[in-house]
Amino acid sequence: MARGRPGLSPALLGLLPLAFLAVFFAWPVGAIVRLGMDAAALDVLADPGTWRIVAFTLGQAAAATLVAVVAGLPVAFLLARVALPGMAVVRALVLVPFVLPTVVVGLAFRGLLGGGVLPIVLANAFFNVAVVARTVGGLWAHLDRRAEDAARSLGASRWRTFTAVTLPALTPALGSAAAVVFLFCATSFGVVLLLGGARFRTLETEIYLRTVELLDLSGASALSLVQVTAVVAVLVLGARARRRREAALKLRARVESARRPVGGEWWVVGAAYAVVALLVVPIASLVARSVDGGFAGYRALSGTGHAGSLSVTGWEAAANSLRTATDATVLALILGVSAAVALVSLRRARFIDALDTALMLPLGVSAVTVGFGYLITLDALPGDLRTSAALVPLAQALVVTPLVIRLVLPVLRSIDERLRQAAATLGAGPWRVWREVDLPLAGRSLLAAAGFGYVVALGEFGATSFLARPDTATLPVVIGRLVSRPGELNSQMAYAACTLLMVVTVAVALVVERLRAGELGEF
Amino acid sequence: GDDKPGDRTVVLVTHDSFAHDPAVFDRFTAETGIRVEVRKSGDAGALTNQLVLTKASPLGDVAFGVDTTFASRALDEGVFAEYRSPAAAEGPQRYVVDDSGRLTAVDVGDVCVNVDVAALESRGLPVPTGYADLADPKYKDLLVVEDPATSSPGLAFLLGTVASFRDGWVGYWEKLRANGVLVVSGWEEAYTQEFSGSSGQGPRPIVVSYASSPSAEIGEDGEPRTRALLDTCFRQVEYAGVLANAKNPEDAGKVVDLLLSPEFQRTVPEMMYVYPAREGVELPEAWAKAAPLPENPATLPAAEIQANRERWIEQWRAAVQG
Amino acid sequence: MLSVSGLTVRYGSVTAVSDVDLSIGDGEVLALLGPSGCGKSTLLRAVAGLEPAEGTVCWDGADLADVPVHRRGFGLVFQDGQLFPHRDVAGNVAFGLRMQGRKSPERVAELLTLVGLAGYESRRVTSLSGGEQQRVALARALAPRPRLLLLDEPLSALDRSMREQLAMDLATLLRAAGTTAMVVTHDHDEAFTLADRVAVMNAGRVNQTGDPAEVWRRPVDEETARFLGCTTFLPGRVANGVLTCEFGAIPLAAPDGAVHVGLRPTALRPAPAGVAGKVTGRVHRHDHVRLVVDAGRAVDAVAEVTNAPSVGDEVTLTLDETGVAIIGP
Amino acid sequence: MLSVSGLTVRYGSVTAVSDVDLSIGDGEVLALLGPSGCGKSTLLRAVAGLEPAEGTVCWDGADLADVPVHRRGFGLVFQDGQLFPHRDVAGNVAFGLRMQGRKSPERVAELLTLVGLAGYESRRVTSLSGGEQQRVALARALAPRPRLLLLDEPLSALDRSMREQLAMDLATLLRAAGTTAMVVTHDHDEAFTLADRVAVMNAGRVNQTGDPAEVWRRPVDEETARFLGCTTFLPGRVANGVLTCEFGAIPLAAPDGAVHVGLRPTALRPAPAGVAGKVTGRVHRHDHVRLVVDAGRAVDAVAEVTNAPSVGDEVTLTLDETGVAIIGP
Ligand SMILES: Nc1ncnc2c1ncn2[C@@H]1O[C@H](COP(=O)(O)OP(=O)(O)OP(=O)(O)O)[C@@H](O)[C@H]1O
Ligand SMILES: Nc1ncnc2c1ncn2[C@@H]1O[C@H](COP(=O)(O)OP(=O)(O)OP(=O)(O)O)[C@@H](O)[C@H]1O
Ligand SMILES: Cc1ncc(C[n+]2csc(CCO)c2C)c(N)n1
Ligand SMILES: [Mg+2]
Ligand SMILES: [Mg+2]
Repeated sequence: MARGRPGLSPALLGLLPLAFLAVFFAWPVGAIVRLGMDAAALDVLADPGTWRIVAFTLGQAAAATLVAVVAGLPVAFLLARVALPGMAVVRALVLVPFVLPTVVVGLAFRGLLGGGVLPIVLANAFFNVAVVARTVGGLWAHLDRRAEDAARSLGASRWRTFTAVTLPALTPALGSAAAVVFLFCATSFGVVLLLGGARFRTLETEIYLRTVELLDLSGASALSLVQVTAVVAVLVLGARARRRREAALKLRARVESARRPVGGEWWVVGAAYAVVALLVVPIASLVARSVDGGFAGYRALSGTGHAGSLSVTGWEAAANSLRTATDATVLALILGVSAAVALVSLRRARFIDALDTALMLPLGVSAVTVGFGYLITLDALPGDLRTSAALVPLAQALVVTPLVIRLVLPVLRSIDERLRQAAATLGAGPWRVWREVDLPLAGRSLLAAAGFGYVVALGEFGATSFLARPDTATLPVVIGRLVSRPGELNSQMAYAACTLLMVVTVAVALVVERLRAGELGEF
Repeated sequence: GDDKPGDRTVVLVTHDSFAHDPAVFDRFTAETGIRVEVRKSGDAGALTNQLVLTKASPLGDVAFGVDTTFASRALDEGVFAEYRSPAAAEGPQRYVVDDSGRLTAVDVGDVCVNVDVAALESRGLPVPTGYADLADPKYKDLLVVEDPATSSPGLAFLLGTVASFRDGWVGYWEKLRANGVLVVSGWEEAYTQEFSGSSGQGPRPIVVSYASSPSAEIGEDGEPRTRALLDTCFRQVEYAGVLANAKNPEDAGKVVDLLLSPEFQRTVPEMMYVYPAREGVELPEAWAKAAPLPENPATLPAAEIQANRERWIEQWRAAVQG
Repeated sequence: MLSVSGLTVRYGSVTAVSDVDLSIGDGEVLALLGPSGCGKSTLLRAVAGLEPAEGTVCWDGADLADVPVHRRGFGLVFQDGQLFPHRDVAGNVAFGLRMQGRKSPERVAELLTLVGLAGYESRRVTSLSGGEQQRVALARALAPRPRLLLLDEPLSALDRSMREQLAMDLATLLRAAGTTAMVVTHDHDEAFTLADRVAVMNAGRVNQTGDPAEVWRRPVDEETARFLGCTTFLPGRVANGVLTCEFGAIPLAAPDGAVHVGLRPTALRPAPAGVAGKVTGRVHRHDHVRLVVDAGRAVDAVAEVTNAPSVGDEVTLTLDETGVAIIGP
Repeated sequence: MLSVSGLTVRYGSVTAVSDVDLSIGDGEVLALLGPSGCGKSTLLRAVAGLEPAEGTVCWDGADLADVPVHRRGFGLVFQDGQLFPHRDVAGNVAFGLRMQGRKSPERVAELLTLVGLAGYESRRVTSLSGGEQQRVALARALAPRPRLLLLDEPLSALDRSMREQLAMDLATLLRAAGTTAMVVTHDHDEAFTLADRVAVMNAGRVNQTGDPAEVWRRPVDEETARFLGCTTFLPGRVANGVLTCEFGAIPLAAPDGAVHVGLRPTALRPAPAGVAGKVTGRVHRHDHVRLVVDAGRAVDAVAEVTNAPSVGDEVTLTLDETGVAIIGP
């Protein structure tokens, strides 16, 4: 019988992600920042230009977050509440932007809209509509419609009901999603560089350029500190606001809450389809480019590019991608679920906001900083991880874990504590309660997180391109390399590889969709 | 790091653009018993920085890819150990940075203005010949360059103008600006998005790229569609050297020799679009047509670049974007 | 005035409400009674417009098919409260007022006082006891003065004295405001206190509607009678205003002829003379003793606490007219 | 045997349960009564180990402070069910059995039959009516045969006949299995049917425990008496087994002396002779009529349905011993 020993509380699981975070994040980043901290670093802080960059970074991230939220909500509604044919495809499709290498998306937006602030904001939002749709949709699907019925019978129109009842209930998920999106956008690199040129600079591009082009470590360290501080401040504010809204909800099975839209809901469905259509525009332009000169690009996938631009073939890169993403996802699920369990069992603790924020930080620090940090620290671990192939999934897991946490936590936190207590009075120990109550209720969002995490790992570029060995290059790395070489074949192959990446993404999403129905029932 | 003790493996640390013919390395292994493991990451700048950061506990034994722009930095930081290859005298010596014997030139590449010949023709314009033409109102709004702050070819082009115009370079850029030069942040946008001669078929027929780029843009007729302007080139030399604190310095030196060997040097143009540093290495046929070696490329001493880079970029910003 | 006709609600193969006709006059209070699972809540939801249904729901003759829930002006108290967990007590009660663009802390306070929760304004609803939550739900529905109130067991979580008190207050309030109301209740006394008429449902259908006393005395069929407490059924005969049956005779205003009689436990009481039997079961209730007596067949009876017979005692039972019902349409 | 002593539960500044001492013998059923919000649910939760509390909870003399909830073997039926929404009816009922490593579809079927839901095994719990949900919650708690059952208003959502039926079945079942139980109820009859003893709570404290009939007849204080239905209070005097007060005299076994008397409405009935008064209020209940009579002061009284006086009528009231309580410790 699986009875928990009294001493071993689920809260202890939190030590696992914390240890991981300490070794693979805090230590490397701390070391690199400390290395660069000297008198010159203060000059950077005193420079008003730095603060303009801070303002622009936060401003564009906030704007992109807003756009992603506004565009993502109707899609979340569509995914959560609407029973129409073809939902699985939409669910998979909105994930596609997430895997696309930022270079390629940047180029596509440049082609469609040119450069400037608006394209930066739109491109950043483009990547992240899925974060909002998935995170919010995951909770929305389980909300009991009768709370809304109650509001309607008190005279609230559909819209008022949404703003007064549904939205507050969704706030934890919305806050989670917004925090993640904000972090992605605040640390957005490729897109800003491509669409902003040298005119619109963010902390992330500045840190990158100082580190890589100017070899100015002290300036980069100072900016990294500023970045961490700004990110922490925004996260803590967000966590506060979110927690005020957290309340136990009556959760229901998704099949019961999804139905054919009625009345004004069709407008929302229309808006959602419009958003999906807009998402498809850049995607379609990429696919179109891949077949621009016939299928030469696809044929080239079995080779290594024009005159051996690559060390691996396209197909080998695809295999590498699938392999590392699998490792990263498994690791991230273990870490993310452990963290979520700990955060839920510690919900009354004082330091919970700090812990919550700490677990998000890897998304808020630039990949270069982490990558360089690895170089100067990880040789102290046995086996010199710096040159090991295992470092890539570890680094990807660093990015995927916070996402898993953010997707699963809102659902876990909305489970009525008394439901767990009911299980306990029926003889279930703390771990068993987990397996019997939390896991099934959050199962759907857990699977969504697994699929989502997998896609993120597939698409991860920053850390991967820094750490991958030539023979373990993944598809995004290969694409990045191909577009930075002249030659028509390279270009065609790059776009063919992009299309391959999208196909893999959709396939993974559809498989997860299937799994979900089979494994965990239809809750 | 899975090599057993006594295993003769040399780790070659290099940048993303490194490419080689495995057959050459295999033959080397067969002859010497030394296995070469390649570890690539980032561009030349990132590579140099990695080497600097890890100099106490290096990622490998030998490094390749530190270029003219970053060489002084690497040397100042003591990244490399002394190793004088016997093959250095066969040509690489021409590009020596200093006399400490720590860096050996492996290849040279030129950053040059590229033009889309057909596009210029269709506008009734002759192919420009040098820097001066680019500022000519005839060629208004036709040039796209990379930002030197964010891109290595962009920086190289800037250095080329500094080397050519010396104190007058800022004035030259002001003219370029008046002539509608477009600045983008990276090579990818400039070449694949804005330049009309690449597969992206953008609007501008003149771009800053590499001397070797035309060899990748061969048309249906077997002729290159683009041409590099050989009087607008800036030469970048790529160096190799044995890392200080290497685990296996003896064998590392042998790998530097390998990189300078005629067998390896012969593959350099095809694999990396650059010219061998060794003299007397025969070039592929297409190169004569598509990528002839510039005769008088601009150069600047590494130390001068190191000393002035940031100031020049600031001045450039003020002149071009201010 | 509410009139419902041919209302049917199906959940897949289950027909929860089946062809219900019902009308409630202005200011009238109708109590809806029926066994667990018979469709009461579903009927209320359908009238509120929350459940897709066949048939028509009209208000003052106008079909409400196209009137969305929030325009109907019908208040609904859910069986399980459905308070908004994100708002405090005042926020919940004020919700309907806010939807009308009104802000009236006085009305909130007034209603909280009515339900015995004065001063609870800023309490979190999740920290309330079960009964307190139910009272907040009631206050929330009353606040915007809906033209029709649909109450689903609004007092079930309250203790008897508070329930009686609130039922009385509610009746006064509804009558004073002329509010039309439909109340689901499983407490028969509550139905009497609150309602002008009762409707008895069973298995999705409304079997009978009418004046409470009338329904009690004359349930339409055995099923309804059983639901209303009759446990013994037997034939009887009315002649000249007197009902005669196997257990005796009582005065009863009904046309002469054979009738089907239903007896509640209170219809039979031990008395010095009557039908003889033997006590086989005995349960103490708070103000009486419930007996099972074998008098040819097993029948229920009640006795006063002070002189109740014990199991095994021989007793004689007489008929008490309070507990007698005549069954039939 | 459960014994609770000095149990106190605080929520911030609110003391929900305050210094409660209580014990329940093996196989005994204790009914917990008290007004809404008095702390009944909190007490149950604290006994189950779900609420951090001061004081001790012991089982068979062993302190349970260090025994986690799931090891106590105490079943709890929550006031609002708290069914697992992701499991069907059978999955909910079988939960406790599974936790013991047992799998017994027969026991599940048996319990569902007991609560009148045979054949509901594969229904989604969210598609059940309120009463059906409550019955599933009851079945779920009973299935693993807990050594102590804590029931929080387990029958409140059921109609009267089902409630009576289930209360009876539950009583039989608990006695047969020798299960110790503590039942929160607001239905006084239910308390009588189910319980061997009752405890009356008020404002966090247990004011009185004892045999149900005894508690009804002799509430410790006016507050308790009021909660148990007394509406009129007056002085009286016992002499030679007879209680005499302003409304008359009844036999009463108590020591001689002055007493404080509480009258429930049933204590006063119209009769040919007695104390004169005038009817000022009249409410029809399902089997009697409730009167308010001005007899010097306003008192409650009941009359039979068939010959109840109307408002304005002059009546004479006599004392009926069923409704009389003697107040005092
Ligand atoms: N989490 C909480 N925080 C603050 N106060 C609480 C909390 N839970 C309960 N209370 C208060 O404690 C008191 C006792 O609550 P409890 O639920 O035990 O009452 P109860 O006797 O079960 O009432 P009811 O019959 O209405 O269910 C109530 O006044 C309630 O408002
Ligand atoms: N969503 C649903 N899907 C399927 N069946 C349902 C659904 N909702 C209710 N039912 C069924 O319809 C019937 C009527 O339910 P309803 O809730 O109206 O009963 P009720 O009369 O209110 O009962 P109670 O007094 O127990 O609350 C029940 O048998 C119930 O199981
Ligand atoms: C603005 C923005 N840019 C890129 C991505 C794509 N992306 C997917 S996962 C991940 C983090 C690790 O690289 C990133 C950046 C995004 N979502 N938002
Ligand atoms: Mg109901
Ligand atoms: Mg309670």
